[in-house]
Amino acid sequence: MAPNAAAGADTFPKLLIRNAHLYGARPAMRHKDLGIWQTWTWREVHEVVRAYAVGLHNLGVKRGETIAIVGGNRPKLYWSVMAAQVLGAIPVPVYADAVADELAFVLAHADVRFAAVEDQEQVDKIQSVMNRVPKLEMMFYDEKRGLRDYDHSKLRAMDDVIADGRKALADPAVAAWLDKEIESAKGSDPSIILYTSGTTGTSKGVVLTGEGSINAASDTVAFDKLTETDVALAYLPLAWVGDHYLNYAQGLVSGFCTACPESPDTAMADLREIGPSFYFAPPRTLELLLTRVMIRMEDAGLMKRKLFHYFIDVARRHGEHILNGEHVPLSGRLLYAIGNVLVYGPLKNVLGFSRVRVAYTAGEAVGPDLFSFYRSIGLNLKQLYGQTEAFLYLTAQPDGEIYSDTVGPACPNVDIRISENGEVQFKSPGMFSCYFKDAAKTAEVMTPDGYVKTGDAGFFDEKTGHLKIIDRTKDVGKLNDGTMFPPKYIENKLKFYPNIREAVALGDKHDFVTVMLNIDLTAVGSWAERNNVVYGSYQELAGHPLVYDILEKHVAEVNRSLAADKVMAGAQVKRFLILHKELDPDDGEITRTLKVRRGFIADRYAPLINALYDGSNEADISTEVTFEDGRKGTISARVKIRGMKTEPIPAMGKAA
Amino acid sequence: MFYREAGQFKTNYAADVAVFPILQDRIGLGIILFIAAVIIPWFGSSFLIQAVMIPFLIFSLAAIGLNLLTGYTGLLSLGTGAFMGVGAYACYKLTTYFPNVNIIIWIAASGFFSAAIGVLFGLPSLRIKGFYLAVATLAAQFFLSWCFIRQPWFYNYNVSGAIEVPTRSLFGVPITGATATDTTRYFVVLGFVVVMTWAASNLVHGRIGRMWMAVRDMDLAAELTGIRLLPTKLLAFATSSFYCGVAGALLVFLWYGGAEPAVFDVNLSFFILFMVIIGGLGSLTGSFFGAALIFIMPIVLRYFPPKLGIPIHPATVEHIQYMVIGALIILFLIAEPAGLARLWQIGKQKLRVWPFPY
Amino acid sequence: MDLLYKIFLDPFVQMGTAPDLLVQTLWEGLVAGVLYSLIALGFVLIFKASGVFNFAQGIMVVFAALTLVGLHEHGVPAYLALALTILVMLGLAFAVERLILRPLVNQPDIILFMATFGLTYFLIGFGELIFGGETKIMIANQLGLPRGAIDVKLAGGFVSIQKIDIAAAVIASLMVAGLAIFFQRTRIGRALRAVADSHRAALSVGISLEQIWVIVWFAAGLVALTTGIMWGARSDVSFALDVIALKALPVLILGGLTSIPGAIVGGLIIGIGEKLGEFYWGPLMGSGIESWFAYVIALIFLLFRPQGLFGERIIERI
Amino acid sequence: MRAAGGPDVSVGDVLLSVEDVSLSFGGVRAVSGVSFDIRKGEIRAIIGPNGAGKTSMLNVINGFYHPQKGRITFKGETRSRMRPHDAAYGGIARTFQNVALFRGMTALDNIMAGRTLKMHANFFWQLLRYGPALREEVEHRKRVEEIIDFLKIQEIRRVPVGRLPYGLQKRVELGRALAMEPELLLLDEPMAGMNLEEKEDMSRFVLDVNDHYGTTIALIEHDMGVVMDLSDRVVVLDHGIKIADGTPDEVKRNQAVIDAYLGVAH
Repeated sequence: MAPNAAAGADTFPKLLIRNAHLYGARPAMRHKDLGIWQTWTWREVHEVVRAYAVGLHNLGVKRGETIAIVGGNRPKLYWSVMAAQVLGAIPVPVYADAVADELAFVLAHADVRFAAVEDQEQVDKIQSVMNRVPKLEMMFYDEKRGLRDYDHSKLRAMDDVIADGRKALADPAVAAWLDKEIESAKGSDPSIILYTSGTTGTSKGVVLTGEGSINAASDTVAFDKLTETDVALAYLPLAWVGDHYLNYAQGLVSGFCTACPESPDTAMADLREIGPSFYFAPPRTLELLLTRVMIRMEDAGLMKRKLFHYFIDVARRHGEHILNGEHVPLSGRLLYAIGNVLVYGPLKNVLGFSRVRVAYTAGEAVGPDLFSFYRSIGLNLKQLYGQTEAFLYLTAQPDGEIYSDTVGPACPNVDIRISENGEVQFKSPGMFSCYFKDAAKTAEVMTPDGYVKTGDAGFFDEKTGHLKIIDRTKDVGKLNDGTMFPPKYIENKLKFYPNIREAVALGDKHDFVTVMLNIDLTAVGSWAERNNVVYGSYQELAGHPLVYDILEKHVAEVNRSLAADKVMAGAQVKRFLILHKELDPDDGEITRTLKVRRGFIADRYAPLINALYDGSNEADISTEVTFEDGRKGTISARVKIRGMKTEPIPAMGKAA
Repeated sequence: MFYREAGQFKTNYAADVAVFPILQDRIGLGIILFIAAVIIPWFGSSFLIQAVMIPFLIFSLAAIGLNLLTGYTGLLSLGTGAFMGVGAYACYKLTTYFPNVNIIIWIAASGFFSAAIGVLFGLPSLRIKGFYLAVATLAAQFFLSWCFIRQPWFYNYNVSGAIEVPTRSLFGVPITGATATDTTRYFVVLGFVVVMTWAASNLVHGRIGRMWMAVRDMDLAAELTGIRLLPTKLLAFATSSFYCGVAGALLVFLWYGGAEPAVFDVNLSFFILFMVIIGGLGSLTGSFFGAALIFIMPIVLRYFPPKLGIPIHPATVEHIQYMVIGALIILFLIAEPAGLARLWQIGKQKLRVWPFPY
Repeated sequence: MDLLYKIFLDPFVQMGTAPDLLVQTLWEGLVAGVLYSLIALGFVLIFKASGVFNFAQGIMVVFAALTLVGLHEHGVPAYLALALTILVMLGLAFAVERLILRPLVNQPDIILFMATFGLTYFLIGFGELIFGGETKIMIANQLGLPRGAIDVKLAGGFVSIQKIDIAAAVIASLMVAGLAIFFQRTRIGRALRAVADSHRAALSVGISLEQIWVIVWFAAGLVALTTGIMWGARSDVSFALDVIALKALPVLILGGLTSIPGAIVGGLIIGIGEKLGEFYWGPLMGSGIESWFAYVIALIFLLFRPQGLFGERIIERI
Repeated sequence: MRAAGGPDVSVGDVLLSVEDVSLSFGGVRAVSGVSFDIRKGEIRAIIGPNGAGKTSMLNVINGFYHPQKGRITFKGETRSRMRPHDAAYGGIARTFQNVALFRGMTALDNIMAGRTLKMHANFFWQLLRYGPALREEVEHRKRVEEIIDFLKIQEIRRVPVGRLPYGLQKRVELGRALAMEPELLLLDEPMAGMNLEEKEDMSRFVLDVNDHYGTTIALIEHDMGVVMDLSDRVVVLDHGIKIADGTPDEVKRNQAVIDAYLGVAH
């Protein structure tokens, strides 16, 4: 199937037609709605999308212009993407939880005349910034609720658009015209514009072509042997490259079924119901899940807890070897088999992983323990590495070659090189054509010989030939004594502790390393409950001396592990503090994909950072916060700082 | 632990409203039916079939009947024994008058007589509730018991005052009377119980079940949502009595083989009620659990101490049995007022979320 | 026609022609009614104070009587046995409070009702296990209760009145009077009445709910013991007597669950009605109608006045 | 006042009229000589201090109490005595001040129970749970799911209502009433005991019901702010007597109302 997967189809609409022929009666899309999994076959999707496209055309959507897609993972929004592409228009997905400001920026920057939105909430949001998006002419909404009394001169229900299109399509001339529209589209035309979350500064619109996307997706579909019988749950933001690549592009290429959860809140339960065979989760989600597993197990009876930990330990020893098909003693295999019946099988079942054949994680470095935990219980979790500009993937780990500290070798047809300053650069089938309306920035990331700069520092591991990513090139700093300081590396080690939700390591151009920590309210809160520690708020709990004691232990352990590595030994943490508030994307402290925005944090928490280095034991801070409803307020606190003992640096040559 | 529900999803309401939506439950049910229909008749001893399984199934059926009324509709009845008696005597009279019609038909038909009587005594339920209604059903119990004892027409004017079950066959195989084998009778009883349990489960999972439960939980609100109280309650009485009536007929025709009128006295009513309470009000599964516990526990008490070499007088056993049943009831009400069914559900839930505690 | 005559005329003709038989029947009904009343009284006491419909009241009667006779059989002197039995009933009240009521507090009424079913079965098993299941004779003589009968001449016939019955009526009346005084005049009695109105009110008086439960169950136990002695003296002591417990239920329905006068009047109505029915109409139907006649009276009554003779009218609020 | 939009209610036909109704319980007057009407499509509030006879009025409208005097005309039909289930069949649904859900049932079953009067498959099909019975079950389940979606209670679908927090119970109860597809929906203090956020949610739902399903709503509410925001017209009762009737603005300015209600209550 895979080799000719995309044969002859260089745009997604052409793939849709192919799927309607090839897999006509197979499910293309499911959506948990009204209590059951509503299902559409490829044939049905094809029919709806055609009708939708004609409806859009009649409302004035033209080839080459942009149309915003705002909302969660819902079939009609995916169909909006498809319908736009059928007409040769360029969909621009926007994060559903984007605040009005971000939304206005993207809509205005992308020059959208039309927007397909999920519901009243999004309509309201867009209407509130209407004056900043003068070109916007009309919105199409999926969810009718509450919109009946709105002025409908600029609003249409998607259902109505589709119904109109369906009526028009009855005319064979229209159908023929549509066929020609699809046929005449070129693979090199822009297929979609994905706005990057923008780790630094404002977001940029990454333009991807149909042909590039399809070629890229075909390669990975073949790589993981995905077929039309696979199932994936689309629960990641529609506007993120990951969703577009993993679910949309791979789905169309392989013909697998994409399932949409009922709502973001029910994604976990829906995951369990649908039981996907292909699964992707950012390390963040995996971490959260593991934390939750451990917390729930804390509440189990003694026997069950012992059983659980015993077999998790068995899995830790043998699980990965068994998964990798390596030699394992018979006793180990037997114990693992028992564990599989008693613990791993049920655990995967309640998490919804029972049927997962291929699982990926990417986005940021994954803690080794976290990674091997999932692998040890038999989940075929692999890492991939990439970015929006590459249509997500550059490297991926093949089955059987899994190392937690590498991201795998370059994918088929991907060309990767390491520049002299250690930066990873690539050429790939899926690479973007340009940043939308931003030739300067495009030029900035392209090398003269046509490679794209990733901005990540990395190197190929000599032993395995896999790529290893250290950190963002610009983030890797140096302590004043010249020791290398990769903040992410340290942060990730800290964040593996369930009690630590977020960590920000500091040290570049300083004498030593310090960290600012966020506790995990669920994990520490549950600890507090068990130990009768009373607290009224996050802030109070974060400042509790006993909580500091716990985190001090974690930091000390991290120091020990850093000390074991000769390169990193100098970067042990000397002082730390626990932040009085959670880092929040609404406050701009982390991105929507939950990456730390260092520069911003450095400004915002300057008083704390100063205190970390001037030797004081506490510092006052007051920060502005944005509440969920958009109001702003200030919280202030006095934050305590703790010093750490560091491990002696091992003699050279002893390590490794 | 054994539940692997990941990937079991419903794409239409017909599948979602199924009585057993979980695959593992369907498998489990299949295994139980296989044991009941194949393993037990094949390998079970005569004692197991005759003295344990047949009465257990019959009492389960009666408990289901009472549960429909008391557990689902919230109408406390102490007249179960009498309604069972109506079934038994109706069947007896029918098979006397029409000996050529197959006994299976008469056993089923006897339920209708019982249902009619049930409706009659259910009439007061429109005006009276709770304890008062319980007493009204006691009236049925005493009146009907009296009929069975004092009205010779019921027992065909036999001198003994008891009824004798005649031999009747199906396809040439005797299924009632002295010549019917244990296994044959077991199959007949099993057939009745399986079909009627299935039907009851259909009922309680649909509109009628919801109407009953609505009346049970909040009768005023039920009325205001358009549920007519009297027909709903009478339907519960009729259905419940039908089940009890069939159970009564089975009891006499396929277990005892004959009956003194005293069989259907108020103690039988209490006996069935205990099964329902201990099993769990408002649960069909619970009815089986309750019947198992209340019926099988005395058997264990009677047969095990002697086997272990503990000499124990039969009368003493009976006294202890009373004490144990009494204590069990109190214990259950304190520990788990919702009965064994609730424990079963908790256990099942634990298995579903295993290894998590919740 | 003949049947109608037999039902609607003949019995009344008989009553008129043989007034001595009528009076005899009425007297027997009255005595039975007094005993029914006593059992119903036990019910009402407990129901008023704790909302528990005590199905075990009837069995407490038998249990008390059996304990008394059983102790005597084991050589305990009569009055000492009586005292010990009272202690046993006190113990029972404590046990019930500790083991049943307290763990089941705040449960729905029906659950508590069921629990008393459990208590019933337990007491039957326990009583028989200790004292044996065989029928026993009440130690009426040893307790100084009168024996024999007084014959009264009436309208050309006799009315035979057992002395023990007179004693029963007198003792029952005294008991009711005593209880009335207890409720009206004593602090505990007033607290009990407060409990019937509102549990919180009672707590504010300074008596714990637990104490009150023990008191009412003990009071009900004493009533049961009295009933047991009287009833036992008229027939035998055995658990077959539990049927009289069931007889008390229609009495309650007639009288209302919360009314002491209701229990008394209801008991008398049922007792007399039942005897009249049995004597005059019973033979028409093959006799033995005593077993259900009371229920039918109660049931018919219920249809017209669901809250009973003295019960408060229930107005449903939503 | 309610936001503009939708049909002008002042010209709607009269759906229900109450004429000169009096009701007393054993000498206690609950309502005396009250007349007012409810028009199609409007949100009609009945307000008044405690003991003003508001709930009694609702109970009269849906047939739970029978007035000693006066008459009620619903959809042009005047009736003298009506049982509550007749009201249900006629198209009147209601919720209760103290949630009157079927506590032993799940949220889903509670709402399904609201569909009872629209389901007709006979007993024998029900026994088999096949054919019309199953078809009907599926068809009505779909309608119920729409209501569940509308009220955003998907996550608690299978939870026994006894375990739900109060606010959600109120929502389920509203769902059960909606399942009856009533023409007239009576809400007895729909926001009683709720916090501000829940009140706002509930107000939204009430407006949405009126808007989306076109249901006429009569509601009793204590919170004056809510009443003024929600309703098209308000009738004010005090001690069983009507003291004012009109738009929220008119009522607000009415001296008798200020004296009887606003002055006393706050």
